[in-house]
Amino acid sequence: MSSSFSIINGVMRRDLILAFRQKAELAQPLMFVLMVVTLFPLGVGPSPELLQRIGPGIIWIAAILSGLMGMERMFRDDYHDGSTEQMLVSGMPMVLVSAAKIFCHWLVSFVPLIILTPLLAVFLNLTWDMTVALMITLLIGTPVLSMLGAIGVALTVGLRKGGLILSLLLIPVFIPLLIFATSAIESASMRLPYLPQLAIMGAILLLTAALAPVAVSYALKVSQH
Amino acid sequence: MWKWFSQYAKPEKAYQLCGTLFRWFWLPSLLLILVGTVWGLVFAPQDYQQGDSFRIIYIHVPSALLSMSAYVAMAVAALVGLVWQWRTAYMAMIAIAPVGAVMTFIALFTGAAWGKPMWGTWWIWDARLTSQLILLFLYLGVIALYSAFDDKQQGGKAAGIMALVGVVNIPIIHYSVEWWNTLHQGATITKFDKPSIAPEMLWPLLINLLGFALFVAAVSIKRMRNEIVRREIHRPWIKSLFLENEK
Amino acid sequence: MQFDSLSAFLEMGGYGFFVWLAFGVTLGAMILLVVQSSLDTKHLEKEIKDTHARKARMRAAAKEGL
Amino acid sequence: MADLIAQKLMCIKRDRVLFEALDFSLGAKQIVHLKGPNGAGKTSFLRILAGLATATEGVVKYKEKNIESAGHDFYTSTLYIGHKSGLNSALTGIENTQFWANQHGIDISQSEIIALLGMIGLAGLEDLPVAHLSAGQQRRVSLLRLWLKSQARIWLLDEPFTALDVQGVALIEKKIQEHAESGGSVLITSHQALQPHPLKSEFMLEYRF
Repeated sequence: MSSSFSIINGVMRRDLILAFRQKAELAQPLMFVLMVVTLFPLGVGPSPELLQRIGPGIIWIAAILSGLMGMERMFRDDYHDGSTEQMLVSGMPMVLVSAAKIFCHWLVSFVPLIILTPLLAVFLNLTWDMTVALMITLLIGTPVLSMLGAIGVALTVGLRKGGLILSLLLIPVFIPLLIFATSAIESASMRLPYLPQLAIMGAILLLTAALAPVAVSYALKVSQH
Repeated sequence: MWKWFSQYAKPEKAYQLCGTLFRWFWLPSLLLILVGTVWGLVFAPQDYQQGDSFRIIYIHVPSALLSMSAYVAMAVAALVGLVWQWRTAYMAMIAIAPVGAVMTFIALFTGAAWGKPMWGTWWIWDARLTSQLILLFLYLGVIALYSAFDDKQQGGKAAGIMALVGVVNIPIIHYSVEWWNTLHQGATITKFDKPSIAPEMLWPLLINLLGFALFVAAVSIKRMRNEIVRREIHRPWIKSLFLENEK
Repeated sequence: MQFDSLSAFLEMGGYGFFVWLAFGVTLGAMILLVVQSSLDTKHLEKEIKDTHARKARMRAAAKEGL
Repeated sequence: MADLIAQKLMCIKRDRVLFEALDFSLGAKQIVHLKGPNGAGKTSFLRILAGLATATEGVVKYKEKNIESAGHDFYTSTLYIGHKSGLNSALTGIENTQFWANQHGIDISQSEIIALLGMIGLAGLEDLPVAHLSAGQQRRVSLLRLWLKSQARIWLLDEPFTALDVQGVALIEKKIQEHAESGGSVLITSHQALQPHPLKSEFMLEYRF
C-alpha cells in the first residue's frame, strides 16, 4: 500500500497542475471580488466613515460569494470524467484524498484573495488594525469555507443544476463564520481585543477539519450510487 | 426490543405501522389543538402588559418549539439511515422536512404578527427570529437537495448528510446569532422576557404544545406513507395491497 | 370567559387584526399541509394503477416480440 | 473456487427493481460476457461488483469476505473500467497514466509509460492534453490500464470496445484472452459479439417489468 504521504502528494500535484493550466478559472473569482467591492461605494455613496463601517462585511460577503462560484471546480470535472470512480476503486483512503483536494482548493482560490485584501481594504478605507484583523479572520475562516463548500459540492456534484442548490445549502451554514469574523474586525476598529472571536473561529475550524473530510468522502461515495 | 424495532426497516412493515399510528395521533391532535386554542383565546386571562395580543403565544411557542424538534427528529432519522442503512429511515426524514418547514414558517409569521403591535414593526433582527429564519433556510436546503435528485434513494442519502451537517450547525448558528444580537444591542428590545406565567395561562399552552406535537407526528406519518408508496410503487406488495383489494 | 360580547372577542382589546391574522395564517398553513398530503395520497393511488397497467402492456409487448 | 461471489443481489434504481435475488460467481480462467437489453442493469451490476455502488440487498464476497471488509486486498486485485474514461482532458496521456498508476499504488517510470502508449498506438501523442485526442484514442489511453494493472486478477470492463477501431478491438480482445489464460477472470459487457474462445461463457440479465 502506498503511504499516506505519497497519496496526498499525488493528489495535490495533480490538482495544482490542473489549477495552473486553467488559470482563467482561478482569476475569475478574484476579479469578481474586486468588482463587487467596487460596486458598493457606487451603490451606497463614497462616504469614508460609512465604507469603513460596512467594509469588513462587504469583503467577507464578497469572499463567500466568490468562493461559492469557484467551489464546484473541486469535484465537478473529476465526477464527470470518471476520475472519482477510479479513485474510489483504487482503494485509496478517500478521507485523505478529500482532505488533500480541499487543501488544494483553499490554496489556489482563497490564498490569492487573502493577498489581495490589503488592496480591497484601501478601497474601503479600513484602518491598519482592521486590515490586519480582516486578514487574520480570512486566514482562519476561509479554510472553513473550503471544507463546508466541499461537502456541498460533493453532495450536488451529480446534479445537472447543482450550482443554485449549492448556494442554498451553504449560505446558512456560513453565517456563524461571517458573524464572528465581522465582529472581530469591529472590535479591532475600536482597538479592543478580538482574541475571543478568533478563538471561536479556531474552534469552528478544528471541528470542521475533523468532520468535513469524512462527510465529503461519504458524499462522494453516495454520488456514485 | 432491537428485533422489534428493526423489523420496520422493511417498507411493508413500516407502512402498516404508519397506518396504525396515524389513527392514534390524528384525531387526538385535532381535539387538543381545538381545546387549547379555544381555551387560550376565550378563557385565559389577559396579559397585564400586552393585553390580548399575547394570545398569539398559544400558536407561536408550540410552532417554534416543534420546528426545532422536527429538525432534530429529521437528523435522528438520517443518522439511523446512515448507520443501519435503512431505506425507511430516509423516507421518514423526507416526510418530516416539509412539516418542519411549515412549523418554522408559522413560528416566523406569528412572531412577526406579534411583533408589529409590540415593536411597531413587522420584522426586527431579533436573535430568535433570525435563528428561525436560518432554520427555515436549512429546511429548504434539505428539501431542495432531495427534490433535485432523480434517483430518490441517492437523494435521500444526500439530504441525510445535509440534515446532519445542519444539526451540527444549529447550536453554533444559534449561539453566534445571540452573540451578534447582544453586540448590536442598540437595535433590539428584548421583548420576550419571561414573566412568571400564571397557571391559567400556562394550561392552554401546554395543551396546544401537545396538540401541535401530535399534529406534526400525524402529518409526518401520513406523508411517510405516501413516500413509501411512491418509492415502492413497482413492488408486488403495493400492487396486491391497492389493486387486488378492489376486485 | 374573558370577553363580554362577541364584538369584544373579535376586537381582542384592539389587537384583533394581528391576533386573527396570526391564527388565520396558522390555520391556513396547517390545512394546506394536510390537504396537500391527502391529495398526494389520491394522486399516488392513481399512479399505482397507471404504473401497473403500463407494466402489463410492456409485458404483453415483450411476449409478442418473442 | 470462485474469487468473486454475489449472493441474492437486489438493485433498485430510480425506484425500479433492476434485478432481485441474483446469484453470480466469477472464478479463475473465465471470460464472462454479460448480456442483456438496454436498461436491464448491466452497468449497475458491474458497479456493485466493483464496490462502487452498494446493492439494496445482498452481498458481494471476495475470497469469502464481504468486499467492504476485504478492503484493500479486494481493490488491489480488481480492475474496473467504466463508461467514463477517468481521464482529465486538460492533462496529457503521460500525466493521466502517471496519476492513475500512483493512485493504484503501481510503480512505473515515464519511459515505460511512453513505451506502453506507443504499443497501444499513440506514439507521438503522449504529451498532448487528452482533449486533443479522438474518442477512440482516449479510450486507448484508458484501456492502457489493462497493461498497467494486469496483476489484478478480476477485470470488470463496461463496454470497453466503444469507439475503438477494428485493430483496437483485436488488441484488447487478445489482451483479455491472455489474461484469462494466465488465470485471471474477466466480466465484460459489450453489445458487440466477442470472438469465440474456450474460456468464454455468457451471462444474461433480463429486463424486468
